Amino acid sequence: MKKVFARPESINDEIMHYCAGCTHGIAHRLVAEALDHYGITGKTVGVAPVGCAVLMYDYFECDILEAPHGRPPAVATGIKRSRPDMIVFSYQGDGDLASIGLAEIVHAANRGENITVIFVNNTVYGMTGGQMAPTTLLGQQTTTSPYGRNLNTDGYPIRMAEMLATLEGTSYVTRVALDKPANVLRARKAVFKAFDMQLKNMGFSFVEMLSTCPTNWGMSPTEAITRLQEELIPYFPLGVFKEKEVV
Amino acid sequence: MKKVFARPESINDEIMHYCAGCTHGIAHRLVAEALDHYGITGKTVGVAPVGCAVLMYDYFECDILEAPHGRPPAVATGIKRSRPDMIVFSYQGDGDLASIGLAEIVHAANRGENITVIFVNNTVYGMTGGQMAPTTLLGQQTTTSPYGRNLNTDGYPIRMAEMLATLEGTSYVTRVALDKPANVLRARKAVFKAFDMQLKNMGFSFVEMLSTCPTNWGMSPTEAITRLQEELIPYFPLGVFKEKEVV
Amino acid sequence: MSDNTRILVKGNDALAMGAIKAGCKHYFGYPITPQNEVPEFMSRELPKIGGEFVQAESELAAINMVLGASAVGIRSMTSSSSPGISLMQEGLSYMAGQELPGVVINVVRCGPGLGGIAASQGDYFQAVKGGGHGDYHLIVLAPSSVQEMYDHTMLAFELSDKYRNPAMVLADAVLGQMQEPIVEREQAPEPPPKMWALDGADGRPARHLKSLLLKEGELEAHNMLLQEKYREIEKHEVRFDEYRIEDAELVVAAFGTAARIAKTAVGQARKEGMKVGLFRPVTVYPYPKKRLAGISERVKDFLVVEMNTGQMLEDVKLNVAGDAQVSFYGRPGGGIPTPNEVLKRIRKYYPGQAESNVQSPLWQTQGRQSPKLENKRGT
Amino acid sequence: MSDNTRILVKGNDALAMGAIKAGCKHYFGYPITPQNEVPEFMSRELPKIGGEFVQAESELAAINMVLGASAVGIRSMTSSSSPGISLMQEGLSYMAGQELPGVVINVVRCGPGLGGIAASQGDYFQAVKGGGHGDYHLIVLAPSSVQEMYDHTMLAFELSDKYRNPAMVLADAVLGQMQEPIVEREQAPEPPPKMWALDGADGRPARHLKSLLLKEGELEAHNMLLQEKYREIEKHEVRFDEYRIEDAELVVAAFGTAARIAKTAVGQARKEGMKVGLFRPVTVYPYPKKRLAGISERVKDFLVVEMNTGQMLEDVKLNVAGDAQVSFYGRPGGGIPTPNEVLKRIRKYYPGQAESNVQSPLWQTQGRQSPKLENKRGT
Amino acid sequence: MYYDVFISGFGGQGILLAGQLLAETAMEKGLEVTFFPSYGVEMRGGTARCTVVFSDEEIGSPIVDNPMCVIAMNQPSLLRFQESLPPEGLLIVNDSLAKMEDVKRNDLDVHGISMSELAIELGNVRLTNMVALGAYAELSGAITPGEITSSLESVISARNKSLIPLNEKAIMAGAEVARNSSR
Amino acid sequence: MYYDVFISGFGGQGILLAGQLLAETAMEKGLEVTFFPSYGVEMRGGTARCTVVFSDEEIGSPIVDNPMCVIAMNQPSLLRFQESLPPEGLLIVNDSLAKMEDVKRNDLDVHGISMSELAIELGNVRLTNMVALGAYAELSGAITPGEITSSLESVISARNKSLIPLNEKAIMAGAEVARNSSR
Amino acid sequence: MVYASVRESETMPTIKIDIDKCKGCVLCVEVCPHVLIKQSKEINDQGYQYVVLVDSEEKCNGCTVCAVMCPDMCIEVFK
Amino acid sequence: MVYASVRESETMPTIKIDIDKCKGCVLCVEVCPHVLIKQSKEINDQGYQYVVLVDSEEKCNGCTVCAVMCPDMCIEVFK
Ligand SMILES: Cc1ncc(C[n+]2csc(CCOP(=O)(O)OP(=O)(O)O)c2C)c(N)n1
Ligand SMILES: Cc1ncc(C[n+]2csc(CCOP(=O)(O)OP(=O)(O)O)c2C)c(N)n1
Ligand code: SF4
Ligand code: SF4
Ligand code: SF4
Ligand code: SF4
Ligand code: SF4
Ligand code: SF4
Ligand SMILES: [Mg+2]
Ligand SMILES: [Mg+2]
Repeated sequence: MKKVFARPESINDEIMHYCAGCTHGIAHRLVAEALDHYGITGKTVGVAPVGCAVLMYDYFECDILEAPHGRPPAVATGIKRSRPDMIVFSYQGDGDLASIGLAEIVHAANRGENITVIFVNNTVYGMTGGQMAPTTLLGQQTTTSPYGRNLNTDGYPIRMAEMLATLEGTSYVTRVALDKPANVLRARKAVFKAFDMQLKNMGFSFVEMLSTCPTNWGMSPTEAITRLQEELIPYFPLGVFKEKEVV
Repeated sequence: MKKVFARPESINDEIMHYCAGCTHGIAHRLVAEALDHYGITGKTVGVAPVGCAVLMYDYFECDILEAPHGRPPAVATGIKRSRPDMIVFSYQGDGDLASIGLAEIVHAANRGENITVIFVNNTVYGMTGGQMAPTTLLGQQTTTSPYGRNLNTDGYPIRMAEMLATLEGTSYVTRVALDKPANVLRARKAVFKAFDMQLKNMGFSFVEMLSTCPTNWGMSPTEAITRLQEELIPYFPLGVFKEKEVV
Repeated sequence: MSDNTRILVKGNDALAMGAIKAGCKHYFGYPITPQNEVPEFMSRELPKIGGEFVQAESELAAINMVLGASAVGIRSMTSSSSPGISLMQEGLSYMAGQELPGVVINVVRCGPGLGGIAASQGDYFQAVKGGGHGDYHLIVLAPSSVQEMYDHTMLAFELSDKYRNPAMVLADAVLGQMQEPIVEREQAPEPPPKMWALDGADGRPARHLKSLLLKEGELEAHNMLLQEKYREIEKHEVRFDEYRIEDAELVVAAFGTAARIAKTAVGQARKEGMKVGLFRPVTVYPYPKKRLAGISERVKDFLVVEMNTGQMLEDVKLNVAGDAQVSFYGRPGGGIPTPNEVLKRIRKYYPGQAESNVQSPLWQTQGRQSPKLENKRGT
Repeated sequence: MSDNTRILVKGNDALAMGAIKAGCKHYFGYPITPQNEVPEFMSRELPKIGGEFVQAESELAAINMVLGASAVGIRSMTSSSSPGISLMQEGLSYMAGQELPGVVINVVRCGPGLGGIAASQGDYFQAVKGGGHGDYHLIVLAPSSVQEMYDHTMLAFELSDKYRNPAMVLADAVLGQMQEPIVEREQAPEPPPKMWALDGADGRPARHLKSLLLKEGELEAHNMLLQEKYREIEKHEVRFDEYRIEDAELVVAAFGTAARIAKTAVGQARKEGMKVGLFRPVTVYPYPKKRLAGISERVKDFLVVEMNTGQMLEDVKLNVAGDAQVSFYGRPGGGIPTPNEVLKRIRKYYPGQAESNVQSPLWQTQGRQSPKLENKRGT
Repeated sequence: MYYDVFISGFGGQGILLAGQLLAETAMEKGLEVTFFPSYGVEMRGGTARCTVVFSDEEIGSPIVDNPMCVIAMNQPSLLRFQESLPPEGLLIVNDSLAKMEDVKRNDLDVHGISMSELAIELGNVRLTNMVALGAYAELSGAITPGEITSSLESVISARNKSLIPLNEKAIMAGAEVARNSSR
Repeated sequence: MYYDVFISGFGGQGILLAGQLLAETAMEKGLEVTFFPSYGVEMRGGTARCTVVFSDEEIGSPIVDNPMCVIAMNQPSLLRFQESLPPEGLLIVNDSLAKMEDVKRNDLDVHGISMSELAIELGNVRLTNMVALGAYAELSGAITPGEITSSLESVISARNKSLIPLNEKAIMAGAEVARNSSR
Repeated sequence: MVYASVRESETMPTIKIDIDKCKGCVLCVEVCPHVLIKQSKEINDQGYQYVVLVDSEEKCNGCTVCAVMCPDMCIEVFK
Repeated sequence: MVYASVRESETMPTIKIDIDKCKGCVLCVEVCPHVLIKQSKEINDQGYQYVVLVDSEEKCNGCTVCAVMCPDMCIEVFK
């Protein structure tokens, strides 16, 4: 009998601080599996966001750097430009990446920085207690959209993958969901691909992961999964939006 | 004999500080013509960028507010939200809008702010003496891309109109050129339309104007016009990228 | 509701209530702990009164939205906490340069960097010496109760409009999170019309508001005018609070939360027969320089207590008489001095007094050095 | 090229040359006048030596690129001018909190706001008191010649690495634009390996660099360690310069460009028989406190000269003896004090001396009040 | 008069509501009062604590290093905060979740009350906080149980108004049990 | 020794190059020197000015309020800066573009030289700055025309090296004319 | 680590659940094709009602989907 | 304002050029279908060689394209 599934080696044995059923944990595992797969843990630097994943340095076996809120892409640029031999990824929430850090992600993408970006879109500011995010769906109640997100005053949920795919500088842009095993396995492939692109010096790779925040959605983990499937996926379609051929 | 063409009323009689042949002057005139046309000079606030157009308050007959570099869309949002009865436009260069102010323009667009944005794209930082802009063309020499813009290190010239058109929040997005009378007249129409949209509460309107910077391109004004036609237009295609129907 | 109805309110909510009572209907802000109750309150309440709540994409955007609203004559505000306030420094410098009113609230948390969410007074320098570029000042109020969170926010709007200058309420996480009974105030009167506002050039020449002044000498002259304004503010708007200072031999100086803690310690010291008083600047810009100088003509010992490594300390030293002695007790990085810790420092001035059995402050239990007690000034 | 070969160099170019000599091959920056020569130089030269020039999308991005490069152990820098530096305050606070080296150059222009592009020293407070949030310090060097623009940039890299702390070169538009002969230095030795750098966890446990410290007391303890480091820096890295101070009755204190101007005035005053000296802090953080205190035991009159409304003035007042008198002459907003203006203030201490026929400073010719000459301290 | 009390337990035990109710009661009595919540390191769940101070004079510090009373609603709170009490201090322990044998000091006025059990008996474990308050009122003499119940309306949200009688009952039960309790 | 000079004109007259050449010359002579350019308000064109200070001692201020010499290359410069000269100061005026009758002070050592005309005669109006420098060398005695010409190589960019002889000629011509000039 | 429900069998596929880390989110419960995972009544040190494998009929086929969904990486699968 | 080349004719289309404001960029020159605008040898107070209308044959048709291109709004067109 063989162990066919285990905690990846690139993650330590700590109990994670995430809420029960929060899919940040799955996202962590997928990244760690990619590091394991390519054997790059020892030469990787992860850039942590400010958001629920700020503590990710407590879990990963690779080096991790804390970036100011929204700035991971700039920080990652600084790293990769000065140590092109290292593998660099940023891991960011939707507040971090799509709101305060929008200029940084678009410009890193546009410059075609040879980095990998993991974007965890849970349509809410998890860490600060459930405020509206740029990805919050229309009508969704949050603590700062108490009457539901209103397109007239709050604008539209922003689709980052689509937007970044329009930039010449991006090489791989995809959206996946962490809602069911089949999609998680697709997500895994996407993350692998994203690191593979970097290893092949193909430039900027981006994986948007539709994720849950049971706590701030006010739902049980399984209800949250259902919401992800029924509300998020229809607005944020899954798929590969851009994939440059490896030459 | 009738005067069929004159300086618009919304512009005063000052000699402008722009270099000879700089098309910023044309852009100014078009905006002023729109203010004249709709008779809105007295209830308009323009938001000036930091860039060569920073001094535009010296010329317009409407109220003008200076914004920090890149922040006109946020400033305009503040104005329009507190005085929805006023007409608000921002006037921005490519450094201002597409580089440092990228987050602000994308989010104002995404929120669908009911403002008008005039974007003067001259592929260079005019005011500071000719550094590379996000819109600088590949191979173009500037003082900070002395060997020509290199896609590997500097990334790709960014197409703002295309990017903003992908956002749900935008109502009117177009790119025009200030290279020849026919195109200037098209640009005029676009500017009129952009203000008209605002007057009809249709939301965010955006006019990108391909413009020249003879000084920093190191060319005579006519050579600059030729470059605009031969190099800029092929990369930055003219046209309407988005136009919501007036309901 | 009679004026005497007290209600139990959280500091952050009091800020927001005070703002609305001041006539602020426009709020622009970005979430950050420990002040999220402010945007949350505003998003709930402003739509009800015909106002607008905009969740800005960042603090940078937020301060610039305030700049815009202010320029067209509308009272507006933003609130944040330390890292977010750092991002507003360029905007604040612009607003000061353009002489635009506007209220900014800093519910200070501990730093530097991401730090933590506990209370701190580590942003004093940033607030009063100018965290942005150039020679300018914010008007800075330092509340020390929930009632003052409410009142100071109202006052900030008033002063900000009066002097056409951005005003800051410098609170902290304790004040933001604690609850106390407060009394609501009357709605503030409409501010007088703003003859400088960009409210449309109809029937008048176009106006502009800017800080760029390129003609030779123009910017220098503008700076001189700003300095004159600051002198006016220093003349008219100094506010401070005193407790048992009349016969004090030792004066504790502290602001905000630290002042409340110190007050308990001073009360206890008095009970024990020590002649100690408390001096609390309410405005930290303008700083109560004269009063402090006045006190120091008689009192020669000062103890500054802060939730930082010694920032207001410099303003105290700068303003007391040359022969006064100023020492310091502070805890940075989220450490909150306790009344007993302060009392222990007070006792040092009374060698006869027995040591109390209080717990040591953190840095002692951890075997670290305290931030060295500053020696007396000038020696 | 022998060491004695002098070359005529512009201050901004000297900065860039010094950086490269310090081993900096990575530059991240965003254009702003009056320091554009720095990114322009770097974009030209770095590719030649296998380095990287990245034109960041903003100053915010630039400082964070430096943060990233620094975290993996690479010497890197950014440069900007006042408004751009204001945008870096959050990043600087993070770097200080994370104890990351890195060099930031501020070629100060006049403010507040957009202001103008002329020289100023209006960002002194921001640089030395911490423009960002929390209790931290930058190491701040204040060059006053083109040679020092070069040398201080090299020194900034050295100190920054030595103390794992961001360092700033606080220049101004005069220093950035002027040309002087300089002597090039030897290439700096490679810094010792950085045992804390995130250079890959191969063969060692994973490292992380962060400023978030949530365990109870952890952030306070970290702050105490930072403070200990600052005490170390204050002990070992103070640098200053003196001119004819031995028998001076009046000491002029000034830094950077103002110090050069003051030096001419002091030289002239000496020629006229007045016993005047010049004290020039070279490090403005750490500030030469002790030396200044020492001087003030003998000298009782100080005149602070700045291109602002009185910022370093506070540090002088804080550190001279209680009975010393400190007055001030400054011009903000791009006004540059001239040697004659300074001389005129010096003459005030010598009532016997005839008034010079110099032109009045701007604020007098414009009928404005001067920023009131500060009274002697403590009275 | 001056009273202060420190209530500590884990998230979900209604610690903050209890503190707020006490504060409200004191305020309605015409006293000065401060209520200061403090959270542990954990972002969710984890510890919950608060300090309530009330007095007929202006209150200085809302933070107290040696509170007159500690209500330890669970084991970690007991371990951690018994030390902070001054001699003769009042320690009220929820002995459903904390072990009385871990009370190490013998200079205190200690009361073990099976708050959680009592609450469950009353029909809902979430009443534990009310039981605690009743006990506090009884033991501290700072305030009466009746004063607390009469402030319930101000603190309980509209849609939970129906629960007021149950809460009243829990407060009274806590007071009752406390009356007969001791170490 | 100590000399300072203020050169002022409009953009395009080569003011900054002249200042730089003077600075280079002084440096190559082993002197201390500072060169400080200052621009007018206009972003392009407009005024161009610079101050050069050289001395055998360390130089204090690179900015001078009462320079020993003003070279006024056009009319606005003459109007604006003659006042800054101390009594006996040296005022060199490009009288091709500035009116000598606007020299209001009579306590100065004034020299009107038709620099632009001379330059045009020499073949290129852009030589005006070299003519000015030659005149300055001759009249100030601070430096010799020959010293200036020998520094030309360091300042003139590689692709313009062929122009050096012409520049030398202009410097010498300026000196020559200055020798015979006076008010 | 305390593992619950480790079967004796060495030949049949099975899973191990790290009940200390389990947060009782039941995402694994939802996806098991044979509904073999059950939430227990017990709570662990974290305060969560952890889950256990209840597979007396040895139906587990080691398909791994439970582990794939577990956010806390509590599940190891053997096959 | 000093206008150059204002024709006497009141019936034929023509243009007025504000030569004080003109910067001599010649963008108008390039677009006139009849090549009626010429750069003069004179410079104005700004230092630019301004342009003038040279239209002795009254060819100007008031098409306005010169004015449309003028960045400095120096041209008025009459028709
Ligand atoms: C400059 C700054 N602004 C705001 C914050 C507060 N803050 C921390 S995390 C966060 C947003 C978190 O949301 P998201 O990025 O979506 O991550 P999640 O927690 O949902 O995974 C905010 C606004 C901060 N730390 N710094
Ligand atoms: C925060 C800040 N950073 C940088 C600058 C310097 N700056 C002024 S204008 C400008 C760019 C101008 O380019 P663009 O926006 O394209 O306008 P243009 O002059 O080309 O019309 C820059 C970088 C500034 N004023 N403020
Ligand atoms: S708050 Fe939301 S995003 Fe954050 S850990 Fe909890 S469930 Fe996950
Ligand atoms: S620098 Fe360029 S953009 Fe600016 S005014 Fe001159 S030509 Fe126009
Ligand atoms: S491995 Fe498959 S069958 Fe076995 S318990 Fe998990 S989900 Fe069920
Ligand atoms: S998915 Fe993991 S954490 Fe959730 S219940 Fe199953 S084993 Fe426990
Ligand atoms: S109006 Fe037409 S025809 Fe007349 S000058 Fe202008 S371009 Fe030529
Ligand atoms: S286009 Fe205007 S500015 Fe240019 S040459 Fe013609 S008239 Fe003059
Ligand atoms: Mg999120
Ligand atoms: Mg541009």
